[in-house]
Amino acid sequence: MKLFEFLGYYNYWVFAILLMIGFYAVIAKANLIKKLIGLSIFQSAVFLMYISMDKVEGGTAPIIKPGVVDQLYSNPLPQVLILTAIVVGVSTLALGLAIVVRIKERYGTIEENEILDAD
Amino acid sequence: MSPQLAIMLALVVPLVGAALIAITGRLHDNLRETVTLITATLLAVIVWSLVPLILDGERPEVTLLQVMPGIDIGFRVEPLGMLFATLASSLWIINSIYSIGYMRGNKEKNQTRFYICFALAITATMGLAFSANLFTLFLFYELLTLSTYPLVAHKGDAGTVKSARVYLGVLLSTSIALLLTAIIWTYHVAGSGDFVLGGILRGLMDPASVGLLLALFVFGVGKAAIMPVHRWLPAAMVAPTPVSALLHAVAVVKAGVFTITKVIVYIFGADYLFSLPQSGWLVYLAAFTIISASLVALRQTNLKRLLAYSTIAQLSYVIMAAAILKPMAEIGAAVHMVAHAFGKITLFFAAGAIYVAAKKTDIAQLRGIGRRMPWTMAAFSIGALSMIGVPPTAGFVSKWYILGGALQAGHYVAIFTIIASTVLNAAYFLPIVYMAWFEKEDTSINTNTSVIKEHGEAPLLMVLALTITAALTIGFFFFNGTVIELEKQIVPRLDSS
Amino acid sequence: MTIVFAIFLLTMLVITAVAIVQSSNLFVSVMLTSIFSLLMSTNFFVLDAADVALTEAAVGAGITTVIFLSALALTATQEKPNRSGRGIALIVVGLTASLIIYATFDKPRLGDPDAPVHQHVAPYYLDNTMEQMGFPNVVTAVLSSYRGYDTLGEVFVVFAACIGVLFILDARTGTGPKYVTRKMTGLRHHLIPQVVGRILVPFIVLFGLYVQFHGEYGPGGGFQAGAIIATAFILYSLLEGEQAALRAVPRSAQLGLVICGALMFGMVGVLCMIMGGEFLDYSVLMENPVTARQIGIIVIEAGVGMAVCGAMLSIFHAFAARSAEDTDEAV
Amino acid sequence: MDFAQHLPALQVIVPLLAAPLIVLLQPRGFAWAATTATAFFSFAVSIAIAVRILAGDILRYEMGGWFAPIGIELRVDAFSAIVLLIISGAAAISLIAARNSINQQIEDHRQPLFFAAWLLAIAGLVGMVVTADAFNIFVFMEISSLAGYILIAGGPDRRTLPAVFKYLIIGTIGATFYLIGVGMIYMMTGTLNLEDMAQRVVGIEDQRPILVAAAFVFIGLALKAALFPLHVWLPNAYTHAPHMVTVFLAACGTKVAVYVLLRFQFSIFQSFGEHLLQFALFLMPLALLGIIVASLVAMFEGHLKRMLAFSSVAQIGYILMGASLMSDSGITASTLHMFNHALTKGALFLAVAKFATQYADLRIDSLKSAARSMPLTSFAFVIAGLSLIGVPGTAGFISKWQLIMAIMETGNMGFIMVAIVVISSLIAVGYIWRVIETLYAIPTDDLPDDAADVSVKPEKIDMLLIALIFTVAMNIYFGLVPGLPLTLAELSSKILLKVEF
Repeated sequence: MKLFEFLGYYNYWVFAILLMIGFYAVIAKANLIKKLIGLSIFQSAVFLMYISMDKVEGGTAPIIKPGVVDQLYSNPLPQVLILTAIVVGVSTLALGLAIVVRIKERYGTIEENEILDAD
Repeated sequence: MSPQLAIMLALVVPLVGAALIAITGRLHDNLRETVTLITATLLAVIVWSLVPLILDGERPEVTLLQVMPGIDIGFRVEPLGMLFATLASSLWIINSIYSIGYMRGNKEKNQTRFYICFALAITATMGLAFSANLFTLFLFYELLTLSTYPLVAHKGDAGTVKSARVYLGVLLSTSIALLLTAIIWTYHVAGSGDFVLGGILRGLMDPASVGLLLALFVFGVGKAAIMPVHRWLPAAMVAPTPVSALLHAVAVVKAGVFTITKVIVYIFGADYLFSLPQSGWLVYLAAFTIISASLVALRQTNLKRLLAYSTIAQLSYVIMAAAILKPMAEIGAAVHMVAHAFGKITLFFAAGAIYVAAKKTDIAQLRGIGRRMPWTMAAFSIGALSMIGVPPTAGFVSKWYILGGALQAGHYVAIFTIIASTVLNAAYFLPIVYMAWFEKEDTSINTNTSVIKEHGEAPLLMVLALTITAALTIGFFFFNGTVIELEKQIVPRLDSS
Repeated sequence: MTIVFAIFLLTMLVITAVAIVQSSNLFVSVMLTSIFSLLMSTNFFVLDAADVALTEAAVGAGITTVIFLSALALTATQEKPNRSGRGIALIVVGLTASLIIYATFDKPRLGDPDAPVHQHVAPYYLDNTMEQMGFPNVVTAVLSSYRGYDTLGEVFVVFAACIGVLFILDARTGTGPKYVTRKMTGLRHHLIPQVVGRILVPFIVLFGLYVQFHGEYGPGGGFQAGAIIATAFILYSLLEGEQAALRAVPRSAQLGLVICGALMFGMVGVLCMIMGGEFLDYSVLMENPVTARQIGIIVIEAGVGMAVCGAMLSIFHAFAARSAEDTDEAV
Repeated sequence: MDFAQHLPALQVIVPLLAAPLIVLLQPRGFAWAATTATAFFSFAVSIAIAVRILAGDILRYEMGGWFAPIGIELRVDAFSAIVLLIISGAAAISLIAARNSINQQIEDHRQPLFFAAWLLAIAGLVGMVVTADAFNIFVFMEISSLAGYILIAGGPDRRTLPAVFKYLIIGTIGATFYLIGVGMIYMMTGTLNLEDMAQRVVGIEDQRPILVAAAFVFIGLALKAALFPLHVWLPNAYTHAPHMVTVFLAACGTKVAVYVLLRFQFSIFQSFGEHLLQFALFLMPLALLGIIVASLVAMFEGHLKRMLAFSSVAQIGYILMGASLMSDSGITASTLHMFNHALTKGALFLAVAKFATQYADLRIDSLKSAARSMPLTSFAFVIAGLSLIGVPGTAGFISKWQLIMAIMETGNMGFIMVAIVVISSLIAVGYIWRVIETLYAIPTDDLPDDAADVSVKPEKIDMLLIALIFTVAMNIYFGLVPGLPLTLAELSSKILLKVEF
């Protein structure tokens, strides 16, 4: 079972690493689309964190099997939350991309520093 | 008329007056000015009707509304406020008469705005005089600052706006930064800011903090123009002369010294302060202001600026008197407010009259002017004598009381200051009087056209106004019993000691 | 075995993420993002979150990628090199990282059935869903009933995004709506995708409908179904061109779908209020609370599906129509 | 089940459901009217709620008929009620005034979408306030954020777009941070209901995740609330947004984030060890620094809207400084200032919007002598400006009074804070007076007097002007009779500090 414990930590580390990669891209990249890509990695990392905590050792997806007793199920609540969060994420992304498209039209560039220079 | 109603009317009448002025201003000038005069007279009648009650020892109160728990907008008439309100409302009539002459004679623009703001300033003054607690006082204090700003900036050109900025900047900054802090501190310590005879802070603070609080009050009340927060007063000389009169005699600076006196008498309690050495510095500061302002005045070449510095010195008289903390001195402080008001308004009226008639502003231009404008210069001379404190003028009465108080306290610095400043006053006023009456008119300095050279007296209304104030200055020497009686009430506890 | 697979997946996720950020070709980045989503989806599946996996696959790998690509077509495909701002980024990221690592130590371990998450609220759902709802998928039960209000909010987030994109992309110095779509041939000249795609489209729609109406019993529900059906239509418009796609589902119909979906959800809630219950308390709709809840859930799930599908289509077409104009102008 | 019990739900769902209806029924002019009507209905609901709260109730509503913590609970107490009043009041006033200004800035065919977004913004903001569920706050935060981006993106200038983009990125980061924080608390407590969380957080032995969660929630919300130094998105967003949107957002946008922040810090983390003290020690310097720095920047800012935007950042500092005192009076001052500042800033931005109807360029210099053509607007600006400075008789004074009172209770250390409040008030005098002088300046000589008089168009009396005057009057009314907000603020502080009463 040691491997399972390792997976637990690993899951959490990957969450942290992904979060940092995404966050880094958002801050450091000047390209607006790249920023949004970073943002979506950033959000995905959080999804991973939530889903990691719903796991129950020896459990299955939370779809009740009638007649089966003593079956462990994973926690449905984080899943529900993340379903919502995923849709929220794509909505934000779409809006962000729409703005980027307009920026390209008005400024002719999607690089942050060039936009700043233009004004 | 119940006293409560009278108090409310004293606030409402000038306010309604302002509204009526705004309406009639569009219709006709004469109508507008009639409204001003009627309002002023009505107000004076209302305020005077309260005097007998106060003399009988009554203290009518009105609470308008409770803003926050423990914090009311309320009014309570007591002798100091009564005196101030009576003074301001009475002088408003005279000042209005004078204003009409001045504004017309000078063909000023925006006269309606001028009269509206004037009425608002008087409203604020009434509220300030009758305020029952620090909160109400502060409310009207700021209203007074704001309503006089358009008056100071009346001319509207770049230089005037700049000076008006100094005026507003100093007054608003000091009040928000220091006075408000002091007030909130008082509320915090005492749980209220009500004006109670004998003070509300006794035993609630350690002596060092009392000294600090006093400093916050003194410097926070920028209107009292104690050094170093006096800069606004010379700056405000850009205003039309009736406004200067309002600032120096009727309302603004009087509001300053009134506030400080009221705080000393009703918040700290004079005898409590006297028992604390930490409050002694105030006399020295006031003395310093008196002497240095007088010295600065000595070097002025512009008549109005000279008068401004003279005011600074005279205000510190009041503060010094209040800070001596002895009964006679407290009475002297109150009396000096009146005496100085009469004297200074006369001087300003005269200066304004000279400006309107001859367009002269410098002292050096005044040679021989007494022959052309005998009434004006006679009044000027009376005012000047009152400033020096020569009997039979009002100035003598107050100086008498202040000196008495200083002797009572054995305060030698104060005594010396009074003597020295009397000499200095004489040194800057008497030469002007001498020049005006006894020297020949100097045509070389007056480079203006001959039209102006051939001037006589100022418009009749202005001469009328300044004659009245000059008469009051002398009259006060003989008939000051009521005022003394009134103000004795603010020091009953000390009176026996 | 699963655990090894999970560890492998997680490692791949990190590698992909690094590659995404490193690549200066935006097209490559976007394609890698799609792969990233698929990996993530698989990982969710390993962690017993079937519903989320399905959603991530449909939304993350599918719709997101398409929208990204349409935006790329309108902007740029190459990132310009820029090195400024790295220092600050590293500091901020470092601080955040240390904060998270600090929290690691006291965390409950993975899969611990005694962890607080599995104690308080969650067991209630697992124990009562069958009895109160009459169907086995607890995720659907929580989504549409226990926390139906969240889902309502989510539908309106989608709605907001939809009107936002329409609003922002419609803003060409105002001479009325620009619903003009020029010739766009799609992939008509390419035979194989054409044939394969045409066969696929109806099946995708069918699958979407299955996911929609089977949500109570297996993984799935309105979100997934909406996203999947939207994918089918997007595929159709890629194959047949914008015009044909818009003939099939006009813009007004897309927007109408969103509005009807959102309103349907909301009106069910209001109906519950009128019938004397609380907002979204479906049990008052009929005599038998269990049946009533099932009916309510079916209706609101349909609303969710319509709203998501319509919104995704609207958003896609808002981008796609613009690229059609732009290419025309360029020519 | 009577109507009154549905109040908390109605507060949210009416604007929420009205939004798609407006997109559905598109005829011109209808969008504005319907939106305004909805906003006024919302306002009426808030007032009804406030009345119930003042009567001593706490309104609870179980969404979907599921009891907390199984379902989502709505819970309205005094603290929520005052924020609800701010939001719906700001919405009602800005919308009723908005028509001409929006017609000027947004093309006709886009207006239904725009107004739908406005309704979603209202629904999102009130949704965050009424709910008692941590995740539900996130959902409604996203609704309000997305709607907010849309509203701001309606600005005509191209600089709007980078500003919105920046706001979108920072807003999303903030929301995600919040989500991480909530996730960690959920992980440790197993619940999402705020009250339930507060109870369960007490017994936890492993404190680190909770502390980290507190940090994440704090940073996330501070980003949304534009707490210095996380305010970078705010000035540009406010400057380039359509004028009426600025009115609305300046009055209530950031305050809701502050609301959630205080809720979390006090309700959930309060019972948690030394946390509150750490929070205060961390927050106070930031608040003080924000007050001073943002005020100074405002002082040297040449664009009227940007200047006011920076002043908003400083005011957020005031609000949070009050809270960081952690005392009853401190939180009272803080809550009261939220209300009063909404009134003041709303009035100021309304005046700006009115100026914008005649002046295309809103740099301060180009507003020279505006008082000639727009005397009422200029005068309203003066009064609102005085309220911002904190002159007695205005709403701003009351909150400043309460704040300084609260600081004085802390003893000697307080003098530094008093000094900072005072200094920033003086700076406010500086920047407000600069505008007032410009407004009332005499026209320069290069324009002959007659020409100036010919070009002056009389000030048009429209809904915008009436709304402006009304708001200014409210500034004075609540400066003299602050009973309503004060009572609510006092109740709020007792609720946050969990004082029995």
